[in-house]
Amino acid sequence: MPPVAEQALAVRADFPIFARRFGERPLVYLDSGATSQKPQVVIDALSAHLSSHNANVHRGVYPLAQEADAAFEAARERIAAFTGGEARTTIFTKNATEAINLVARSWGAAQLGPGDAVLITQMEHHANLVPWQQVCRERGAELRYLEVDEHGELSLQALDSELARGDVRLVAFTHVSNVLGTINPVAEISARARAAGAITLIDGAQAVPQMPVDIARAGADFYVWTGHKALGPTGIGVLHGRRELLESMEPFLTGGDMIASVGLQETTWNELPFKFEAGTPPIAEAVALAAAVDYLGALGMERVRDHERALTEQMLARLGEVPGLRVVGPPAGRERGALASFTVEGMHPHDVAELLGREGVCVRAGHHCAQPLMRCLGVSATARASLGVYNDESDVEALIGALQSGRAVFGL
Amino acid sequence: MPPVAEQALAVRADFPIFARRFGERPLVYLDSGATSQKPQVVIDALSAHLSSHNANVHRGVYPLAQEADAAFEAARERIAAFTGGEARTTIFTKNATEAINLVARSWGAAQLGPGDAVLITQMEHHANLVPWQQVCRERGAELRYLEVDEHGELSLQALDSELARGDVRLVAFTHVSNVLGTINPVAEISARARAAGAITLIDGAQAVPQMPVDIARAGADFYVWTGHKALGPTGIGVLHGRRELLESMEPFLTGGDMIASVGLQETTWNELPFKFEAGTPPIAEAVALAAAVDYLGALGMERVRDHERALTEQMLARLGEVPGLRVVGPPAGRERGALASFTVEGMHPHDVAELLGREGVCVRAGHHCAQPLMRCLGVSATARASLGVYNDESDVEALIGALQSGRAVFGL
Amino acid sequence: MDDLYRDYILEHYKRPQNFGELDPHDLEALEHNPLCGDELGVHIRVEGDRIEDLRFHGHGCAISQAAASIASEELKGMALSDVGQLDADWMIDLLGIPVSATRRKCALLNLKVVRGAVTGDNAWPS
Amino acid sequence: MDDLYRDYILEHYKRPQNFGELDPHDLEALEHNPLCGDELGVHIRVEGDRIEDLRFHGHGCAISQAAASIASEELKGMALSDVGQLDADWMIDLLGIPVSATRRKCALLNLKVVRGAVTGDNAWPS
Ligand SMILES: Cc1ncc(COP(=O)(O)O)c(C=O)c1O
Ligand SMILES: Cc1ncc(COP(=O)(O)O)c(C=O)c1O
Repeated sequence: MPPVAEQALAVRADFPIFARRFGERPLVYLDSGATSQKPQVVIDALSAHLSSHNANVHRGVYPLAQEADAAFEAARERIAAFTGGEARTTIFTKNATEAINLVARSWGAAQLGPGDAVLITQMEHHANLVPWQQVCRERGAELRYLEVDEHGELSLQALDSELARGDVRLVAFTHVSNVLGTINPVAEISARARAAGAITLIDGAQAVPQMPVDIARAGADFYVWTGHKALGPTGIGVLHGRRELLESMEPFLTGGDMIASVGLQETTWNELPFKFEAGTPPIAEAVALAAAVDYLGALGMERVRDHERALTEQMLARLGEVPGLRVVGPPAGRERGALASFTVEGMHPHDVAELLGREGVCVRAGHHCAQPLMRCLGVSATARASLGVYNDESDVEALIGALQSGRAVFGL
Repeated sequence: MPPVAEQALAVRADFPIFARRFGERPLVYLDSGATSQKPQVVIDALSAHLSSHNANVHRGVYPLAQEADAAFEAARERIAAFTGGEARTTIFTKNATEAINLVARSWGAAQLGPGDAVLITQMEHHANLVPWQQVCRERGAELRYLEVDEHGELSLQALDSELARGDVRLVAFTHVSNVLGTINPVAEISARARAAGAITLIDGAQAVPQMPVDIARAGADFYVWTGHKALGPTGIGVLHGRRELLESMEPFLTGGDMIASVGLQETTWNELPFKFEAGTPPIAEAVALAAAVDYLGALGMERVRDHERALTEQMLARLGEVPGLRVVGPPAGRERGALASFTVEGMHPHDVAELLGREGVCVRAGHHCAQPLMRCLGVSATARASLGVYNDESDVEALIGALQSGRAVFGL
Repeated sequence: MDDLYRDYILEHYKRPQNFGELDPHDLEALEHNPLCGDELGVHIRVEGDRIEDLRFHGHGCAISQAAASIASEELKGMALSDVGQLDADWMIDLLGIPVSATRRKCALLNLKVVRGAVTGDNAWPS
Repeated sequence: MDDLYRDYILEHYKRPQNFGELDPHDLEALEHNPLCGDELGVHIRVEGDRIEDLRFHGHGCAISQAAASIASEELKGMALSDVGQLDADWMIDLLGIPVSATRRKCALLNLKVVRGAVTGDNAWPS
């Protein structure tokens, strides 16, 4: 592994927020798992679109509308290609959460019934949990959970026994856990699910920003991610779906743009991807997200992964030196995403985050939208430091320093 | 009426897009009904937020997250106040279409059944039509249409007879028609519906950008609008709901942020407005939309309405001089929104829009997402010129000039 | 002279060839242009494995009407198996004008309808 | 000295007063802090129209635990009708530290729970 972590992979000056000072202190941003910071090129793409190419899409004949159309559909191509997808089966939603709701409602509500089961994992974000709870309850289907072991990992054997029960119609699981950092063996899980006749949905919200993702290789029928965690703006999420499935599904949201023909009592649907995009889409957001994936692509996702892997190891090693600090998730040495969730004995995670925040060190505290997982871990909250392409060694050192002074405030 | 139309109400230089040239020609933007152009202050608010205050909202303890939280919730206050609403009952969606789907699914799917009717009008945009079609079909309820008369207006008498049938549970109607320009008597319609025990949803997508709107005075139980038509960015819509109704409704999208507590099989919901905002909301978009309503508020919505009324009259008068041109909707002299939809004999609306577009004049052609209305009007498409705060007399003259030369191309 | 609205285009638009209904007919199809809701239908009479006669009906812009009119003459007498091979370039070339991305749907609507009637494939050209 | 984490706050956090269960009890309530999932419950024993005794249970940050601990002494002996009148300022003043908007929910969680147990109003303070 190259010793890349001393320096950030991206030029930090590309990200205007790092010009901020909090008091005298620079920004030590360790909350990319919640949302990423944005490079200037992304902000510029957004501004430039709104300043110079703004019109509504899909119906305009005049040149400005054609520019907007071309920009929007070119953005879709670039965004689709970033994870090896096709434009036609790449649907824009408002965030990852809406993408999962779309599948739960459009596929799930039509396909699930009594005797059927949906299998998710104990490490799911609420976004990939509550929609399945809802649809299973409504349809009389069963929602079952694949356990997380003491290393914060899933067991393929447990998966096999669940699948062997013969009732699993869909397996929904996260690519990278936003709490544990676990990187799930997505291709293996998908392949086993498929062999058992179940379809799969992968929540790639954490994965897409930090590692090369190829949706074909991941083998999922549905793969979702979200713009704002991948250097893009808020207001846009992405759903990749297998074409036959998308073709066979009824639309989720209905209204303008997603129709072929509307009668008083009946409507026919537009072709993909428009069938699933009701109303004015996130036009400027798509253009900006395309700039974000171009930026990531130029860094090279293999290099991003190498960088974050190295920096994460460094962070885990240094955190291990802090007395009373316990990291959850895969132990050192195992493949792991770019974050560390931890507890500090004698300090509540909120207080940890508060004290770190005063030193400009931004970490998240709480249940990280994964309450069932927290209960498995036997904690109500953790603090979480998560990394992005702009982080380097100095951020890890600032984290450790702030943790030490925080402990001192608490007399620890 | 003050002779304000000679000049645009807003300083055109506030809108960077008007620096564009198409060939030698300036931009004559007459498509605000599809989406508005954005003032620099809105673009700047978006950039500034992403450049300097970006963090995820609702859970962050560190100062940057508190800034993002404060900015987002302050934006909600300002946006709510713009139409006389309260922050707690003002829900952000991705667009007006999602807001209507939310009500159709969350209220409609729970409340409607056989023997119930939903009453909409023949002038609805597909956004306020297809969701009702879907939910009525699924629930075995009836979808009925209030007719549009030869002036492009609704009849309150016809409304009364519909309501007298005693089965109408909800009346959904547009505030201002995006095709006819008709301004509906929303307070009267709401009052009659309420007296008959029906709830109301008003589609304010066209109204909010062009006239003072007070949701209490409009009397609606639900009032929806969309950011991108009101000088704001794409990716954000607004739903105002009556508190008791929103409290009693189940959430629509589920996931993070909208929960109080998540168990393996059961979940309890967060308080309003968060119960209806699943996942990361349109944070930067809300901040930008707040800047947009501040900008409109500074112009003064009464003055906006006066300006657009005057300019519309001027446009109607000049269009009346073009041979073979027929305007649909309320005849001159009647109260009317800031647009004119028309056909030109011997030229298809697409060709009209194409030829106008070459002269830098941007109008929309097609069914304007209102196919049932088009059938009533006996046309398959119209061309539509719609106005915004940046338009003035010169735009109307450019439209007329381009229409004349377009007719010449067609040998008319 | 106008690039798009050439004289022959306008001529075909104003006086289209082979417009109307054809009864009886052997094949038919109807499509909407989702851009604008315009509708175009075709009736085809088959003799052996060839299009013996055809008529278009519906309404649309100058581009879509001219395309239907111009193509109609070429289509008459064509082998059904050849119709399935016709592609967008064939139609655009035949039309002989530069067509923008937005108006492409207008230009291809008639071929979409004819292909649909002959091959049953409604997905073309996407 | 730290503004927020004053000595007495940390003292209350580390050795909270009136924490635990109270059985039997007359009133009880349990609330989550939606910010983090922390849980705080209360058991109240009533004598006449007054709180005779109470105990908090659950877990939370220094602010929420110290607030519960500090308030518990004030609440004992208070008339039930007065509890319904207690407002956010009362609690914040009692706590005696500057509370940011984000941490306000932590500071007010115990009062929310107690009000809920006594008045049945779960909506406070929103
Ligand atoms: C009257 C009306 N309602 C609803 C909409 C839908 O708005 P959006 O596309 O932002 O959801 C529009 C805009 O096209 C409209 O004109
Ligand atoms: C694993 C995971 N899934 C889903 C989401 C939801 O993303 P969004 O809030 O953009 O819908 C998140 C982000 O919080 C996440 O970390």
